[in-house]
Amino acid sequence: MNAWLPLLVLASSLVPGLIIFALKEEHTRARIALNLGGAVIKLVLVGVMVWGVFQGQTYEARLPLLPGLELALQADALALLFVVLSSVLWLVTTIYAIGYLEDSPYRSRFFGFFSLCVTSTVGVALSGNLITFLLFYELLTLSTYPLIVHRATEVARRAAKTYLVYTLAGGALLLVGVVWLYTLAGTLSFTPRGFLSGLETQHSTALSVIFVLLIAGFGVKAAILPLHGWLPKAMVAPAPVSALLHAVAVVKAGAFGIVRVVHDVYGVEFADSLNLLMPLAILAAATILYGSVRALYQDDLKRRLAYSTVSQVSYIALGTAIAGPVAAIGGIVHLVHQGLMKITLFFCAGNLAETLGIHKISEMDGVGRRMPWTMAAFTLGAFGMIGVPPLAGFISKWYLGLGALEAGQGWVIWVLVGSSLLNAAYFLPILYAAWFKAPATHWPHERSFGRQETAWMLLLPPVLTALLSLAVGLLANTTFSPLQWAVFIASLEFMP
Amino acid sequence: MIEASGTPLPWIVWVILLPLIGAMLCFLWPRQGKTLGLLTALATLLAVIALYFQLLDGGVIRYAVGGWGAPLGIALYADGLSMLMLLMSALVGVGVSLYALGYFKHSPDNPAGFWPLWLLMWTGLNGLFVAGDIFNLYVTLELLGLSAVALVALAASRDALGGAMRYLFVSLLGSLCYLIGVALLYHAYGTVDIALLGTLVERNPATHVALGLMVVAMLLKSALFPLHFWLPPAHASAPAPVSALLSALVVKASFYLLLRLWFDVFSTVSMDLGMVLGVLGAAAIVWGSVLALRQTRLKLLVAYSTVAQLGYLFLPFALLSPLAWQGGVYFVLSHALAKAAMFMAAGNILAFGGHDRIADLDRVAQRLPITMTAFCLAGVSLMGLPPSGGFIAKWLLLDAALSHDQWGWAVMMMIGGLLAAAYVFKVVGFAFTQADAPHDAQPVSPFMEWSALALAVCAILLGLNAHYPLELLAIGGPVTFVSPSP
Amino acid sequence: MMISGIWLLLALLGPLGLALLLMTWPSLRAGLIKLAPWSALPALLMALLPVDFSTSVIPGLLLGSQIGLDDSSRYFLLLTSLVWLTAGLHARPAHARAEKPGFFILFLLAMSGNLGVVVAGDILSFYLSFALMSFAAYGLVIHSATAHALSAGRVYMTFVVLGEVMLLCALMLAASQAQSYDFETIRSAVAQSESRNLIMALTVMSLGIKIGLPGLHATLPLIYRAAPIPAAAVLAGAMINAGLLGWLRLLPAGQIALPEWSAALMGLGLFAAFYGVLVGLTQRDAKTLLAYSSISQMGILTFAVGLGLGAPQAWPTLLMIITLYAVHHGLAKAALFLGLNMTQHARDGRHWRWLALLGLALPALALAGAPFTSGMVAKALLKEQIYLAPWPVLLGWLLPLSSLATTLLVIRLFYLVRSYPGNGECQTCHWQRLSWALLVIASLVCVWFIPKNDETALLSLSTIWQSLWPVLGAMILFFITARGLARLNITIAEIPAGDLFVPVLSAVVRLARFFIQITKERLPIYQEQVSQLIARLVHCLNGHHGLASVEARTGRWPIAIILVLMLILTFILPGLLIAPSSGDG
Amino acid sequence: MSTPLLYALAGVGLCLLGLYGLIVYAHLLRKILALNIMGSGVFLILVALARRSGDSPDPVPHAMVITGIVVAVSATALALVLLVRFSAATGRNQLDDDEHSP
Repeated sequence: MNAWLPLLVLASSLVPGLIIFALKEEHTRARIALNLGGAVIKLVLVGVMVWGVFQGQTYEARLPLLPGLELALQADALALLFVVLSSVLWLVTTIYAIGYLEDSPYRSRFFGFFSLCVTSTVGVALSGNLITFLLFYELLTLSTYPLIVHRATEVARRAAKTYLVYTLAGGALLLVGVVWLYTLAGTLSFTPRGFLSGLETQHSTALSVIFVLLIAGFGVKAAILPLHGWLPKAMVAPAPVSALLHAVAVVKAGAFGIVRVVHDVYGVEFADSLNLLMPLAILAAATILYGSVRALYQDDLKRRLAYSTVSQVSYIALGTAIAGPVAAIGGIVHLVHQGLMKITLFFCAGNLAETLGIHKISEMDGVGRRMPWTMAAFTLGAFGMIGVPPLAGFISKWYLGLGALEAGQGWVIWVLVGSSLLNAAYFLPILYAAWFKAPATHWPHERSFGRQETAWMLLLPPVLTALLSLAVGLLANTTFSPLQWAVFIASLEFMP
Repeated sequence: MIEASGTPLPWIVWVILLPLIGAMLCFLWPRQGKTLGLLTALATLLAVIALYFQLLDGGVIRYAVGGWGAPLGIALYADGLSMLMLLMSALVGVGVSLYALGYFKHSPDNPAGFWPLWLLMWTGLNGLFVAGDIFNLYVTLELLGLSAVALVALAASRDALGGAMRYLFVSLLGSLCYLIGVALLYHAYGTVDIALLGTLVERNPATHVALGLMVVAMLLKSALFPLHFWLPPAHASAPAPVSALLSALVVKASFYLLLRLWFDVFSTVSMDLGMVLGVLGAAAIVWGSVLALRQTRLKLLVAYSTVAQLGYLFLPFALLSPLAWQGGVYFVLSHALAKAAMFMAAGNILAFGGHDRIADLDRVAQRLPITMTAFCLAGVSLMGLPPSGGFIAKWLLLDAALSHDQWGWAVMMMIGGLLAAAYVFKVVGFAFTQADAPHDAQPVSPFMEWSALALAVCAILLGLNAHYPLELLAIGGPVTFVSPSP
Repeated sequence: MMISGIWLLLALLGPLGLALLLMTWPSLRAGLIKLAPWSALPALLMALLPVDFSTSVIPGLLLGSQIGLDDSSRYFLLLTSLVWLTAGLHARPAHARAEKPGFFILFLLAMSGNLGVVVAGDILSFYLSFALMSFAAYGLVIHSATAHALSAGRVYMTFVVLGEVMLLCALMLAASQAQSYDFETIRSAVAQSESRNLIMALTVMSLGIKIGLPGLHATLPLIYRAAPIPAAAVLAGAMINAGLLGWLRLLPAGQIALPEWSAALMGLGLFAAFYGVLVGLTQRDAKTLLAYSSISQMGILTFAVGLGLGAPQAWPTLLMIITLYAVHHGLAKAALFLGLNMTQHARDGRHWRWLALLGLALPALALAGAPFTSGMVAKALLKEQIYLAPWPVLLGWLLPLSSLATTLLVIRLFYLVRSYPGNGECQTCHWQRLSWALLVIASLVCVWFIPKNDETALLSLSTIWQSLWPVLGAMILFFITARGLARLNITIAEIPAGDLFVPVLSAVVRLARFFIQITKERLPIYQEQVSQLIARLVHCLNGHHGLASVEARTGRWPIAIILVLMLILTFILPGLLIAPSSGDG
Repeated sequence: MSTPLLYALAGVGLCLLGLYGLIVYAHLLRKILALNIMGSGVFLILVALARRSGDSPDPVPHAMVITGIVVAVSATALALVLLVRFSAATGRNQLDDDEHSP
């Protein structure tokens, strides 16, 4: 049973996805049932798994791939964090996507790939070694491509092309890195505190180069500075995809990979002894600031959010790179926190686009009165991003700051300050326009939903995720909060 | 053929005999070509599977047909490598046969010629894979080449006939070179048995001349850069099932032959020259990929992709490690399945829209989803992304390259993979969008769609459990898989 | 968590919950919005009830929160809840409209934030409440939505964000030293910390924005002027003290003597005390004037804090005095602001107007420190401690002088209020009047109820004289000057609200433009250049004719066959050269 | 110079001649003929080299040559059919060297 559970978790989205592919467009009910059923089953299975791990069970599934190399799925603490995030957000996003794509064509294809995307994400999370990680990582690249190109316009095609150029190039680097690592170490299994420190010192140059390759490979998806170009362009995708891409699947897979490499492949201590973490921290810091600065000038709402993602995701890398337990907690917990907040923001952006035809910030004047719930959720998300307590973003930032100080890297504080200021500078004007400016006489493209501000399937998800992002911050100290999981994960890595 | 004396014929003979008989029958009763052809394909598949189990049980199989050994008789020999090739041919063969059922229903190409020629070609292929002496190899090679040329000519278009003509010349030229090599070897060592030759061959000019002639002949037939010029026109202009067969199997046959020669015959002299093949292979990867990227027509793109992918097969010659060999052979398998699927998908698209101009593909992804899925899955394998046979192959090759710090090869492979992604997704991207000039859709037979998908899925599945093929490959240790003797 | 903690938490959650209900339940709005002001009542009761609200821990909240009341914060709670209650009642007639609940939603949010600041027992809940209060108050500032208000709002928001960020830094630095979040540990950790100066500088500056520390005071006049009167009352009466409270919680006063910091704060405080008055005197707008008065009064509090930083042994006493002073000032200031409201609302009937003006006069006198008012008590107590400062004599003169200055300012206020426009009668103003009256009385006498070391000394003649002469002096001075100025026909130009900040603002704007130019225009260009470079490279690789023609040429027969021959030679030659030549070749 | 060697050299000569023809003649029929000449050369070499040792010629290469001739005949037949079809389809009898270029 313990070997089957991870597989079942994967199957709970894979199988519905494959069936959905076969469905005809008009089988809406069946599709919805499959989607929601899969999502709920996955959530339940993940719940069982979390409970089991809490009770001290281990879940592991192995499949031989090559002599000496197997595909491995295992549910360790870090994996569970990401799995829980993915499966919760999948359920929410599915509801949203059903509402969002109500009348649009090619829904079967969309939801099919959507499920594949989630499967790959969960696979990434549950991977027990680098090669499995690589497998799902590439699968993720491929399964998101049709989602980006979904609108089938020339712009979409180009954006998807850009996405592929970046991610596949990253994947290639990753592959080289992984193979090379395998030739040196002979194993690829994730191990707390890494499996490389026993290697002879003569390999240290090679290990440094491999680190660069791996980080570059993951950095593409995590949109670290010179590799972020695909992300804003990928905004042509439908809103649920942007939400999923930016909050859960793609960028997080990259960031998660960085955490895995630093923690479970190299080990923080060993990576630090090779002087690899400082450059990573600087790069992440640069990304944080750069992304925020670029976000300032985007009038397109989704693009602004995209640049904001560029900035925010690097918090995770930053936390990981600061070689200290507290900062690691901050980085890891931001994996969840940023996910919740950013998905909220994208849902809201989608609602605005779908209900009122608003795509630009300059069209958002007074929208708070027309769509109060949406904008309330947006406000929570935005404040969270700025790092205002008690929202999720604050907790991450707090741990990052404390961790940086603890590790003797005070400069990080100023990066956080700069980022917070810039975040405020690009989010607050939106909030101001939405709540305090007089509404426009008519919206670009309004659809009426009767007494509701918009369809309930569009409204429920952002409100839910906004509340979640409030709750994880407000109740950060309770037993099952992401923060406590992150503390537990970091303790595995750092406790003697 | 030779009568069995008392005992029933072993499977190793049946795998050659069955397609031959089928070819004759199809030739005699062209009306029943489809039924007969399909039955033969299935029977051959079964025979191959039976042979597979025999091999698993008893290890390497040697058989002298009719009790006559080499040189005058026909010595048959099957080990893991042969078996893999046979299985690959059978799998692709059945797939293509199913595909052909649908294809020739609507195609203007001559269906009557297809079945006998294709089964004849299969005979040649299987014969080549189990041939135990170099002269029989020549015969099967010629059988293969001539039937392949005839198959290309089935399309009867101007391009196809030109391509076939060129292909024929190349094929004959190669065969003649090979034959001179056979003559030299026989003169020098007095035998054509591969195993015997392997023990006898020594460094002398005759050996070297024979090596040069035979190897280059095989390079010519395997279309290694810069001798690939004949491949794109022939493969691109042939009917879709034929293109699939040519790209998937025929070029692999000459590669297989090269492998046999290189390791089993010339192993004492050949190792130092591997670098040349490796460099040409790397050049082929880049050249073929770049040209594929530049193509505006789908089938030409796929054909150039074959040129590029064949380059990978030659990297192990330079990498010289068992791992690399496993990778190379794995590449043969995965490319065969993937490329067959891709050509079949391209054929579907061509049949569907009446053209294969990439930029004018009109929402094919939406309207031919199964075909497009097949194309993409095959593409995944070509790009070497996990999970696919191509990935395993690339992994093994990379492992081999990196564990000996041979950087250049790793870089070439990565570039090749990226370029492959570029040309595959060039097609996929346009398949999603609407073309400026929307075209009518012709119906595409489900046989065509599903057989393409089935092969593509096989290419993917090949990446999920690489144990079995690699274990099979180890049976008989066909290629010595050793580092070069100093 | 103790039961008292739960009550305290509920008192905080009351306004918050009400705000949420207002937001989410449109059908209940009409009724709920009337209730809004009363949500401050539980907190007021907590402050008044003789119940022990010592620290209780709420483990699950944030990173483990603590709430509780100590001696000084109980008074702050009293002040805060009273001011919010009264201001809420005053805001109700104008703003309690079900169709536009925005004002009261933000009002309630800011209220719960402010109450939270008072009862917070650890830095995180403090920071949380502080942020909630500051951000929500933005809506109060710009409520009138005039151009002035909006620009004031922008300035306010900028400062709020800057302040939040600096405060966060200070808290992080402090917490990383303390390894704990409760104030006591934090204070001693800051005292021991290597980066003490940085932490203190950040704390002083970030909270100084709220307090109106000279240099950072620009927001006060702008926002008081922009905000509706009830909002201005809570800003000036309650929220301003949040900054002070933060100082008291975070600065390591009472732990070690910090002479430099002490001197700096005292200097700044005194400067503010007079500077505020001087600028305030030129104002034509009563609310702006009151803002400058706040700057001046907070200057005195800054001075007191500075005093305490220099003298750890006297800190407990000083803390009590500061609390007294803050409570006195808060109540008086709120009463003054709401008094403006009352004079506006006073019926045409003259006696109502006079009554309102009289009501206004009482807190004004208290502010000036007139005898028997709470102002007198606060100032006298402060003066008693002046001996702790470096130049006690000089300072002993300066303090009464500041009272004199304040008196000048409140007289000037009356001068302005005289001509303040009335805006009609108020039908439902009973609660307003009642609460205002309560506030006025409280502002006069509250301090008397706060236990002090020795009460008798306060009633000595000298103390009364000390408090009387500045008031009298100021009155005389004012009338002389005013008459003189009038006779000489001199009008003093109004210093624009925000005074020094105005040129600074334009400089900042210019700087920002520069930043924008760099980041908005140049950055994409660089990026574009890079991608163009890449595109060009790709283009070169993908050259037009080169590839195709080479490919075509390899397909020509002569070349193809020559290639074949060359390859054959490549394979043969090395072998022939290396291999020993033998006879039968 | 022994007779076999002479034959072998003649065979090589024929091969080169054929190769030359294959290069220089564009007409497809000539190319086919050139290949045939090459084939004859190869068979000649085979037969010549058959005389390995002793006086009696080795029968094996002869058998090979016979097989080879069969192959060559069928190849030529195929080539001719193709040629006929090709010139019927295009009206030309030589390959356009650029026809396949992209």
